[in-house]
Amino acid sequence: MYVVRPVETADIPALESLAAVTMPGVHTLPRSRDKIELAVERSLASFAAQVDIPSEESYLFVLESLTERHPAERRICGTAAIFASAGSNGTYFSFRNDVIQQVSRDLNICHSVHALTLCSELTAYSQLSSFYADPAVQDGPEAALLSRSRLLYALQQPQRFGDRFFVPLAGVTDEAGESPFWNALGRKFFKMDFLDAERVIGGARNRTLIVELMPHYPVYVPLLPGDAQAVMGQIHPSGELAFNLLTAEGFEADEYIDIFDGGPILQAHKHALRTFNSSQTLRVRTGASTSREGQRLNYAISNNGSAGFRAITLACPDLDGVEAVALTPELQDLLRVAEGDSVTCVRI
Amino acid sequence: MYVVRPVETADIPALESLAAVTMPGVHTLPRSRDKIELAVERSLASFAAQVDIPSEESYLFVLESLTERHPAERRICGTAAIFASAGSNGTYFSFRNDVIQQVSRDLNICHSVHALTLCSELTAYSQLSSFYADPAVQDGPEAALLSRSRLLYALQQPQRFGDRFFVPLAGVTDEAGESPFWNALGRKFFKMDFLDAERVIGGARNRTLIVELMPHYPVYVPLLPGDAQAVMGQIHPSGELAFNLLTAEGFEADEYIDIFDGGPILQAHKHALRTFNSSQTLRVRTGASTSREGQRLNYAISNNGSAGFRAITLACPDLDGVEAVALTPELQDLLRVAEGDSVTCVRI
Amino acid sequence: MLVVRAINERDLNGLFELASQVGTGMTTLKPDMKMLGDRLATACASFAETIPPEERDYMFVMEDTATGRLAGVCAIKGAVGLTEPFYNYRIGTLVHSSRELSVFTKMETLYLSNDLTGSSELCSLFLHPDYRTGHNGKLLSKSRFLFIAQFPHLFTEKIIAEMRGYQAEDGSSPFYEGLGRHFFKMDFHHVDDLTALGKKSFIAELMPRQPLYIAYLPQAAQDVVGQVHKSTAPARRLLEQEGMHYEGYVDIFDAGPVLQARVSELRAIRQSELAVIAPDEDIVHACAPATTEPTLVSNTTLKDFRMIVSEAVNVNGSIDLSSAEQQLLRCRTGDTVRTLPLNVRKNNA
Amino acid sequence: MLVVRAINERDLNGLFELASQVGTGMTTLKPDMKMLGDRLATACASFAETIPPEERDYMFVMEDTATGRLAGVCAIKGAVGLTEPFYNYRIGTLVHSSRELSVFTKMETLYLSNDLTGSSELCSLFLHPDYRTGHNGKLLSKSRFLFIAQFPHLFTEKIIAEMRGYQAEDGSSPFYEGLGRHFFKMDFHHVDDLTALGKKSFIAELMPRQPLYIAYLPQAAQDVVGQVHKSTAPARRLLEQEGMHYEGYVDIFDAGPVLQARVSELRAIRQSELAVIAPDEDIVHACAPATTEPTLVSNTTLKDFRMIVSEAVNVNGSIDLSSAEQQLLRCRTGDTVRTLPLNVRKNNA
Repeated sequence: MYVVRPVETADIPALESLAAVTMPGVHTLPRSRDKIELAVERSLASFAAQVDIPSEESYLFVLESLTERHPAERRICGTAAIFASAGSNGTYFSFRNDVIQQVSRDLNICHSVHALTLCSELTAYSQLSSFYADPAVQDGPEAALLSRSRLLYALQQPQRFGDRFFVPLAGVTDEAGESPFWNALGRKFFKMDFLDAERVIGGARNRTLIVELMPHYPVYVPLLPGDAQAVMGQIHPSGELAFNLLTAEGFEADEYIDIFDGGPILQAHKHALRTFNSSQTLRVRTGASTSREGQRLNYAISNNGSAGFRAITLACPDLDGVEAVALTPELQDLLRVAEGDSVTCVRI
Repeated sequence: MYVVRPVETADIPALESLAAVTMPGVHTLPRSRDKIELAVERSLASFAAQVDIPSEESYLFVLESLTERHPAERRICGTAAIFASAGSNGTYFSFRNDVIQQVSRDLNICHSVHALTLCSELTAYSQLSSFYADPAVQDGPEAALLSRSRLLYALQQPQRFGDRFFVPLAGVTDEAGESPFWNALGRKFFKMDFLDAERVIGGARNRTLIVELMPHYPVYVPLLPGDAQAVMGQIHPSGELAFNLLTAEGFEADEYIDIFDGGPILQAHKHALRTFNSSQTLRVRTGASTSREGQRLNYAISNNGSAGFRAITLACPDLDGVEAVALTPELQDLLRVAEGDSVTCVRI
Repeated sequence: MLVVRAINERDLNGLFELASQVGTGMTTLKPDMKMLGDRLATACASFAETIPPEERDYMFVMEDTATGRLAGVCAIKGAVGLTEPFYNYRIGTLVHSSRELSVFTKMETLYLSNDLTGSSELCSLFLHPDYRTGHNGKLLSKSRFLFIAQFPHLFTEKIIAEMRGYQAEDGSSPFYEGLGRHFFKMDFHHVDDLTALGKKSFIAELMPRQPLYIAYLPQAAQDVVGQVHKSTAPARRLLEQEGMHYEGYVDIFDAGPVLQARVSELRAIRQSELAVIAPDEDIVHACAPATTEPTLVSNTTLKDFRMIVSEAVNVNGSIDLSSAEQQLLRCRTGDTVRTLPLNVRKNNA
Repeated sequence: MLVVRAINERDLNGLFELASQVGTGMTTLKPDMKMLGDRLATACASFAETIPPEERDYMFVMEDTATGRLAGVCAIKGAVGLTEPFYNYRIGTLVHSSRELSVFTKMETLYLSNDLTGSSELCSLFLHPDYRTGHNGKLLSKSRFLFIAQFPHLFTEKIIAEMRGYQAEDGSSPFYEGLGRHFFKMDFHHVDDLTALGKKSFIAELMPRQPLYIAYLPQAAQDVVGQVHKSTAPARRLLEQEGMHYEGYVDIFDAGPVLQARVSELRAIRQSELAVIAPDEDIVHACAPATTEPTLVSNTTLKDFRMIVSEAVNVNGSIDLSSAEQQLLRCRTGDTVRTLPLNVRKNNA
């Protein structure tokens, strides 16, 4: 059994060991004890805050595995975060992938040219980040639950988030940490290696020095070397799971890419996300939904209460058209709900 | 009783009289007999065409009022159209409303500036147009039905349309046909009056001369005169009904405006539209849905068949969670469906 | 003897013969009787002043008076870009600097521009290979400056000359391969042919509108920005000696440089002088320098403007031209001529 | 008597007194002992050639030798924009033309540029009101050109001077009101003060990056593009006489023009000449013109460069300077000096 819940102080050691196994060069989790502590504190404060307008809040969720026989045996096997408002304290910069129509009536020529424009449009979007799932759960519904739980929380707490969401995914780098996209573009302005640039900028995309150094005019894609073009919008292999989960959720790639490594930035209006447009609010009834016969579907179920966000997966018959969902007392406990409470359900 | 259906040749005289009453200066319907005939022919051919990739098809729907007692007494009291692919044969030009973050660390200044960029992003979107509803039906659910029927058709025939839709609405002009937005911008490049420019360009937004004459660099909004800024994204009073219906549907304004008069261009991915994300497919059962007690809701109901698209409004109890919708034999006739057939229902 | 003179109606056949020798690479002088006839008519109307200054196209031919054969041609257009847009890339500088990172990056940038719209243009210079000796090339090229010095009011403040850009051995243009090809998707020579047909402005519809950092281009393209075709280098030097400079404008296809000058700063404007034709009296002779420099001498008549190179010298406003020279210039003793040392005087600084 | 000379360590107090007279509108000369001291140190290092040419800042003072009082100051910076970006608007032309509609629209466009990066700059010219008579203004302004003519290798190919832009009676800048204010949201004078503090480049972070059509601006702003402040008109004329031109670069705040020139085309480079100081012998006197023009005369020493206006004339490479003049220049008979007619010779064309 698995549950997704807000991170707690007690999770810090577990997060530290998780951080140790994540791939080098890919910015998913904070690495050092100090930074992990900071992230946890910030998350605790964010969940506790009264929020009217989304600002610098950052919410960190963990996926916890529970052994039914030994409830004390718990293990953190994934993380996922969401920032309330990207680029707060400034601007979130990205490249917009523009298409320019080139038309010549006389020559009867009409083709389109792609151009990358430095833009700040993603500023104040809510930003999903720090997704990591243990290899053991990557193929199961738990990974999807983990990714989606952030949106389930946003569905319940709309005042804490923007109407639009995005997720930058790490772009392609080679074994030496070189990024072909960076070498073709950022390096010309920054005059330094990709990893050095990421280090000096701390992975941020909201710094004044980006305005100072990055090109102000669109970059015509056909002028980029082939290897740089080839990695535009391509994900680092480590991001494949996240990419698949997010596109299934309704996120769209192609419109924006990262200004440093050219990795894809997935984005969507909340109305286009399945969590927002296909979830149901159902009443809880006590029962063993898993005992029935017939086809079973995977659902993500979250509580709606203020008693601490919890989300679980549930395999059960189609909930379409029903008014209540059957949950065992154990699951009700996990979700901190009781018979008659409402929960949010969405198919995985 | 009202039904929305594809236009037929027999409707041409009725369309001509409708065109005579629509407001001057607002491009909703073709005016002359010739152009009306052309539009009807094009629509007939479009509905009849086998379409794999959306192209130059244009579908025209009419709202017909039927008198229950005298079924022969029929009257066309509205029109609505949808083009399969905007700017086909070229590019659909619009101004994108960009927001540029201006940041100075030293002066501790951070504000945003709007800029209008000539763009071709709406090219190949499907374009809603030619919406007109008789004053008699403007306040009823029929106007909503008329507007939405295009999307219901698109829902059933996705191969005929793009994944994204937009609707340009006429911008603000004064009694003399002067457009403050045009006077501040287009006039400087075209050196002619707004109405003259619309006349020479035939209302199109896909002509080479737009590339030749319109500005290639973003127009910083603060530099426009106050009256031009004031009408940016503002609708001509005649477009208010359409605007309200479309925003209720899920269309969003603000991102694009018209390059000539600065009127709003509403757009959305189909996933964000209620017709796409909130409609239900239900079976028809024979019954008088209107006889029941309790709260009644307005629905738009369309057939799903190939026997000719038809859509009607229905006031009935909440259809959420039900599997069938009760329709009288008369309504079944109107929709060209029989008991057991499926229909598409969406709340108005 | 050779004289450079205003073209006239009787020169069409000679012009055609000359144009037939030009070969590729010169888009304004093709052996096309219709095109040449139209151009000749415009040129004649220009010298006759029957069309407005900005529409004029002053063509000059170099005639071998011994044979009547045309040995060369050159022209000055009153103004470019007033009927269809005249495009260039302008090279600008953008500095990207961050004190925080101590990074200071100076980048060259290409701006698509019509800045040179309305300038007067030197163009269509061609000297028949048989005559490429002695002062002939200089006489032909520099004759235009003497014309401008005599009639500065006919020209705009700015004068330009487009120079053919660098090409590789195989005739390809590294600049075009690095930039234009991505937007035109056709061969450089095809583009060049379209340009010859006067379609340059329409091709420009396809050029990227936004400023481009030169650093985005392949090194081979970067290297040739502002570089002339090998065969054009001598022509460039001649123009530069007369006060024209490369100021960062280049051709949008091959990045060949545009040379430009303020008319008021041309050597011909600063150094040419008027002189009266006078017999060589002792006093004049005595004050003349011991070694003489060849001098460009022209008459002062717009309609039948004529220039020669002479060994005679302008001494205190008098010049002793031989009767043969006077005949070439259609002048006689007592007439006023304009003189300019053919070669550039070195500054004494 | 007045001499313009390289500044030296003992001039700090005099410089401060002078700076106290300047008032607003001159951002590079404020009565701030620290700033002036730093600048003086740089200037002394410049004349001593102990810092690289691009970091140099050659300051000259005009000294009244009767009293030892400093009457004026001016300077040449070796290169601008190499430590922080140097911004201007460049005015370009874009043509929008449709044959189909027979519309041909020529639009002027402002491009934010750093094109002048690396140019040498004439700046900080100030003459005390008590001394604004006779040739003093000319001597002070033109002295810099004589310095450049003597040491051209110290300067880049391009030399510029920023001119204060037009202001309305109330001190407001119509250009700023029409453009900058929308992006800075503060008063022109506040912006000006920030500029004085060297923050110009950071303010430029807020300027719109994309090219702007001038036609978008209010008419009052359009009208003053490239126009100087009323009080700056005489300074502009002096520089233009020396061969500097407005080439379409203006200040990003007030649209004041930048004058520029190729060093090689400055009048001082073309017309200044060396001369040996020699007593006035008969033969020299005989060949001298009847009416004399005032002449700028300088010594040829970098470290203690000195200039005066003299009535003496350079005749065939000799000049007869009085012993007082020789003393002002720290020269003696037999030394070489550089001369330039103070006023511009009219062209004889």
